Amino acid sequence: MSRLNIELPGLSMKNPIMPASGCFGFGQEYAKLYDLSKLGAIAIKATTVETRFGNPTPRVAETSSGMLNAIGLQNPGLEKVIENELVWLEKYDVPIVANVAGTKTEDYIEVAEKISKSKNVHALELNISCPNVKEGGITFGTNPKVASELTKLVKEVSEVPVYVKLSPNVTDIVEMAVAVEEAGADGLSMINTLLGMRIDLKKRKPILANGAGGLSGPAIKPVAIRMIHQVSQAVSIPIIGMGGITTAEDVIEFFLAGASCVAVGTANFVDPFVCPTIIEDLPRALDELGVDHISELIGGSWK
Amino acid sequence: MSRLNIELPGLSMKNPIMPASGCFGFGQEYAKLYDLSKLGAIAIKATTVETRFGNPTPRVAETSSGMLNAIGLQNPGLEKVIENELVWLEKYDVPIVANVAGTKTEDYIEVAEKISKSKNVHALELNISCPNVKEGGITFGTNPKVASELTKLVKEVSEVPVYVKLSPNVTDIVEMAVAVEEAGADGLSMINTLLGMRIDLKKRKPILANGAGGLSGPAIKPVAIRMIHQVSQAVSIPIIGMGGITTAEDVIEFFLAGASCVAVGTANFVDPFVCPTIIEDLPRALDELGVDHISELIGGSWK
Amino acid sequence: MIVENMEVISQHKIADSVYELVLRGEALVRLCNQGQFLHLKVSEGTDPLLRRPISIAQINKDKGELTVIYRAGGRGTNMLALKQAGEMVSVLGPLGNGFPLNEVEASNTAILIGGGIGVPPLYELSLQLRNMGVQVIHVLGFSSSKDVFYEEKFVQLGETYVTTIDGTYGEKGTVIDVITDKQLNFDVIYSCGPTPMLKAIEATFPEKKGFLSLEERMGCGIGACFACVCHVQNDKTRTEYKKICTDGPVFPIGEVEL
Amino acid sequence: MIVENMEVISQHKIADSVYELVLRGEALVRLCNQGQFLHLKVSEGTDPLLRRPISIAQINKDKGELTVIYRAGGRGTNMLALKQAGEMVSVLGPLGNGFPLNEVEASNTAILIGGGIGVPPLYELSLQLRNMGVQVIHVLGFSSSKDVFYEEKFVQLGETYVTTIDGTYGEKGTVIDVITDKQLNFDVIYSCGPTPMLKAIEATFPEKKGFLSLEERMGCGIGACFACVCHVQNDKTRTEYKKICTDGPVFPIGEVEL
Ligand SMILES: Cc1cc2nc3c(=O)[nH]c(=O)nc-3n(C[C@H](O)[C@H](O)[C@H](O)COP(=O)(O)OP(=O)(O)OC[C@H]3O[C@@H](n4cnc5c(N)ncnc54)[C@H](O)[C@@H]3O)c2cc1C
Ligand SMILES: Cc1cc2nc3c(=O)[nH]c(=O)nc-3n(C[C@H](O)[C@H](O)[C@H](O)COP(=O)(O)OP(=O)(O)OC[C@H]3O[C@@H](n4cnc5c(N)ncnc54)[C@H](O)[C@@H]3O)c2cc1C
Ligand SMILES: Cc1cc2nc3c(=O)[nH]c(=O)nc-3n(C[C@H](O)[C@H](O)[C@H](O)COP(=O)(O)O)c2cc1C
Ligand SMILES: Cc1cc2nc3c(=O)[nH]c(=O)nc-3n(C[C@H](O)[C@H](O)[C@H](O)COP(=O)(O)O)c2cc1C
Ligand code: FES
Ligand code: FES
Repeated sequence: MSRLNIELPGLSMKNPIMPASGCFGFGQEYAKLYDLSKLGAIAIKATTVETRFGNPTPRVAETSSGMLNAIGLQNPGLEKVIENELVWLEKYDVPIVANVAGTKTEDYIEVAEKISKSKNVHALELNISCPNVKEGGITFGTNPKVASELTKLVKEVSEVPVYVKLSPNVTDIVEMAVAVEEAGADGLSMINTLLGMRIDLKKRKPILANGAGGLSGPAIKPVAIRMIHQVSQAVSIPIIGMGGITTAEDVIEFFLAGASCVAVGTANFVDPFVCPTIIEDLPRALDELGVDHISELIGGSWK
Repeated sequence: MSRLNIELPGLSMKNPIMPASGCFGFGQEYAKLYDLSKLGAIAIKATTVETRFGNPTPRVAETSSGMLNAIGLQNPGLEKVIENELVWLEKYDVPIVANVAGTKTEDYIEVAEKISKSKNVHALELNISCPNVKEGGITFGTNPKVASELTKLVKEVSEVPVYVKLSPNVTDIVEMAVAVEEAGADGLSMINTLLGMRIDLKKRKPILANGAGGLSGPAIKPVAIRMIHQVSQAVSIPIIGMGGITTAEDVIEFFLAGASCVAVGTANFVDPFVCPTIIEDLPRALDELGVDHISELIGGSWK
Repeated sequence: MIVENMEVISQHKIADSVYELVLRGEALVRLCNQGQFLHLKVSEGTDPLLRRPISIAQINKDKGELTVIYRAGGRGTNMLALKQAGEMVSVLGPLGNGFPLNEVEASNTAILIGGGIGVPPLYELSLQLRNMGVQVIHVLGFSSSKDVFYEEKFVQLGETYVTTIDGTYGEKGTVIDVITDKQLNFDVIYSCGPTPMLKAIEATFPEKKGFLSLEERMGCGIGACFACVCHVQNDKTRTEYKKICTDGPVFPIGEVEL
Repeated sequence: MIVENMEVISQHKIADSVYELVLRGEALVRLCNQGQFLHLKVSEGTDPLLRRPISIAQINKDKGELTVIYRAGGRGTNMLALKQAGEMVSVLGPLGNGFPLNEVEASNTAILIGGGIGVPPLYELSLQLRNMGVQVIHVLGFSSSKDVFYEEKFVQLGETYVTTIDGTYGEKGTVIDVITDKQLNFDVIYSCGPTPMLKAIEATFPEKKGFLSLEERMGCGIGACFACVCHVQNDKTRTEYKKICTDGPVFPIGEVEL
């Protein structure tokens, strides 16, 4: 009897662990290392209508217990993602969460409509919070009205449930969450990266060619926990929690804060086997806390 | 000939290093370890009108490369700070930056007016951003209009220049900075702590008795650098930079981002000698970059 | 109080998850007293960031060595447990005020009550009291047989009772059970252990002179950050406080709220 | 590609800030080829967070040992330099595609051009080429005499020229200067070093067959994060790319934009 399975809108997960969008490509690299069917789900890399090369390099910089990235949504474009990547992923018994990105509202709608028709795409993750796209991506994520309208439009065209991925770079995360819930979001995904920068002392300019970038990794975990703790008490839709998860204990901390499943991002770069390792380790962590099923922990810090 | 001295409104500093408010008490403990006159300035602990015990314990929790605190503005109150702490500090040749806190506008005004009359207080740091006070402290720091009004009122009563300490927990830090600059602030101080939380897995509740707390230390440095980089290009008043500074190299990174001097907080807990150590180490770091005077570096990443 | 890089001389596991670590340095050892604590940095980098407060278990001024005993459980102490002889550890200390010796006379009997990982600081205290000619009784409480350590060492210094909650070793029950069951007589109490134990001691022996060593999560360890404050007993204003790191960790019974 | 905890067998400083580190393990060594790299975790905790990409300098499959040579400069490599024999290092590897051996024949002459800390991967390459009977010429460029390492080792394998920019050792000037001055003849180029050097090689010998090993800041090292991409030469669309970690780090001259 499983102690780890989780049922969420669109997502029937063997266990609550999925790799986070942008940290797992489309799975091909990790498939060489382990069986992707072990995962609870896979959040694939952000997909845009057109092929994108993304930002110039350097695109990553290290920070204390974290990293900055400014990949800039590099991806092969909607058509190739559907025809190559998603079809290739069909051989695994794992639901796919398609991360939808764009610069204009119409982009989001086009990607959402088409990608949600793919057989193995069980949910969309609406990326309104990517800090690395200049033309407007960021305003979707910081303005509740704009976010709410986009959510509504995407919900109209999507054939699968829609999770909205929130940006932590806001004064009032609860306001954002409530706005997209009211607009019909089936779930939330949080948090995306914090906006940060590092400067090269010798060159006297930012290390990232793009200037600023998104801060991820263990450094941001306390911000993620705080936001999920706040938001989960204010909404009734489930939350995919993320931000710095590295261990089974981290997963439990996110559940207690109010997450119903989690995504693991940066940790995949440090240890490419981290997702299966956490999945295998979770029963031990549950035993230590005397918990039968992980779902008992959801919101446990405030319930 | 000094390579480190910095002249700012109210502050004539031998070097650009001051301990950050709340991380150095009123100096008594560190005075046992080294001569406080070595410091560029000292930002003393937040002072409120009345004596405060602060929050229940636990008040600190560790995070990856950072820490959370919810001290809750414990301090002996305005009168005792002026009569005991500030008088005691007079024996050192070092300008004091008085950190002013409160819950209501009148509190701020009373503290600002009286404390700014103390002989060795050369500047105020208006703490509108402390995340650990419930009654309203936080709204001062997240609403540009409210912050701007408070700044105006405090400027009217203060006998010394006023630096406004900004909260990073906002969508648009530039908007806040510009608002207080327009209201007459002589300088900015940034960043205060990010709002975060950690949860005790066994007890199933936040580690901090207060629930959430302020995240400080190296983990937040990239956020501080990014915000100072943005704000310094938008305002013409100087910035006291802080957030995770531990080494002379960190100081230089803050200068390149746009700070004109810096404050060192959490690092004092890890190494109580960190301020004099950084001061002694700065000339070596300047040599390695071929820089004569540290002021040449201000804003160097965008100038 | 100074910061010194001290060398690991030895590290041994002496009970379940409990390690005895011997450190050698130049200057710091000479400043240390019974009941004071050290603030240890367990790694080079910024993770874990904060130092870990650990009591001094034994001071050897001649050799320039300090012994500490700690339970490896969290991130920091687990990393400390990996240190091998020859590696260096940054130590800030000595911190706080230790157990006072001037409150007891050669003719007195002192009872040293330790609970679990609160036992270590009592060892150097016992050595000092014995040096002064004070009679010492040790009551050491543990959860279970696997947790017991240093019994023989304490036996060499005086009467020693070991208790375990589950009865798998020594007497079954709490330290208080043993003291009342055996009707132990003493003039002064010294104790270190979990707060419930300290509260029970205070409640059971309200008239006795005694000193309790407290714990709290710490930032600086030197009195600057106000992380470790506690209320003072019978303070109507609720604004008085003591800092455990500098006013303590040892307080007279009845002084602060437990 | 696997993750293995490898034991530090030895660590020596062999030039200014340059260290030679020998690691031993079970399985990883057997998978390695010349020109591939490893992703090393230099500490237990989350700081520094990311692994460090370091080329394989020598592979000893019999002993199960790998040698890497690196310059300690930043946080991570400085911490790596503190590792002593007996300590463990987590290694992810082998990564990338190494220098191809099937592009050269026994009768050929290969020139191996290394710049600074780009020299190490050429050592295993040279060993392999020699095994195949290929004639090898080494041109090793450094900044100054204090930076020179492994000259004798290369001398044992073939004709070796050392150059320093400041002329304090060997020939004065760049590697290109030496190659043109001495009118060296060769069939194929293998090179690793700073980008300006690689560009100069590409510009100076446009008609030669050759292979260049590139560097870029990396996240995952396994092709998943898209941190390390570069443009492809003559790509009008500007959307084609190669990942240095998996498509490289070695590319044929002319394939990618430097
Ligand atoms: C004055 C004093 C003396 C002590 N002496 C000893 C001793 O001799 N032997 C021993 O085993 N333990 C002792 N402790 C407790 C010891 O400090 C903690 O067990 C240790 O800090 C936990 O660190 P960690 O890395 O295992 O846990 P983590 O969970 O990684 O710790 C996270 C943070 O919480 C703090 N923390 C967690 N638990 C405690 C605690 N119980 N008390 C204080 N801070 C805590 C840590 O210091 C760190 O800042 C003492 C504590 C104090 C205050
Ligand atoms: C495929 C490959 C092979 C390499 N082989 C070697 C080798 O054999 N010997 C050697 O000395 N160096 C080699 N390097 C360079 C080496 O990776 C960097 O010098 C090292 O990562 C710097 O780390 P640090 O801790 O000193 O610096 P930090 O400043 O602490 O590094 C911060 C971050 O930036 C990255 N970074 C900094 N400089 C570089 C760089 N030049 N290249 C890539 N990433 C960098 C680090 O990996 C880290 O993520 C190689 C790089 C690559 C990509
Ligand atoms: C290199 C990198 C690329 C990312 N790309 C995306 C992306 O394409 N879409 C998205 O919604 N989030 C993206 N993210 C954010 C992550 O999905 C995740 O929200 C964030 O990194 C926090 O989790 P972590 O700390 O576990 O990495 C990316 C993060 C990183 C580090
Ligand atoms: C324990 C603690 C107490 C603090 N108290 C105050 C305070 O009283 N007033 C204030 O303006 N900032 C306070 N701060 C914030 C610091 O001054 C500083 O802005 C922040 O910690 C970031 O710097 P750091 O990362 O170097 O610590 C406090 C920080 C800490 C860690
Ligand atoms: S730990 Fe900072 S005051 Fe006690
Ligand atoms: S380093 Fe991640 S794709 Fe190359």
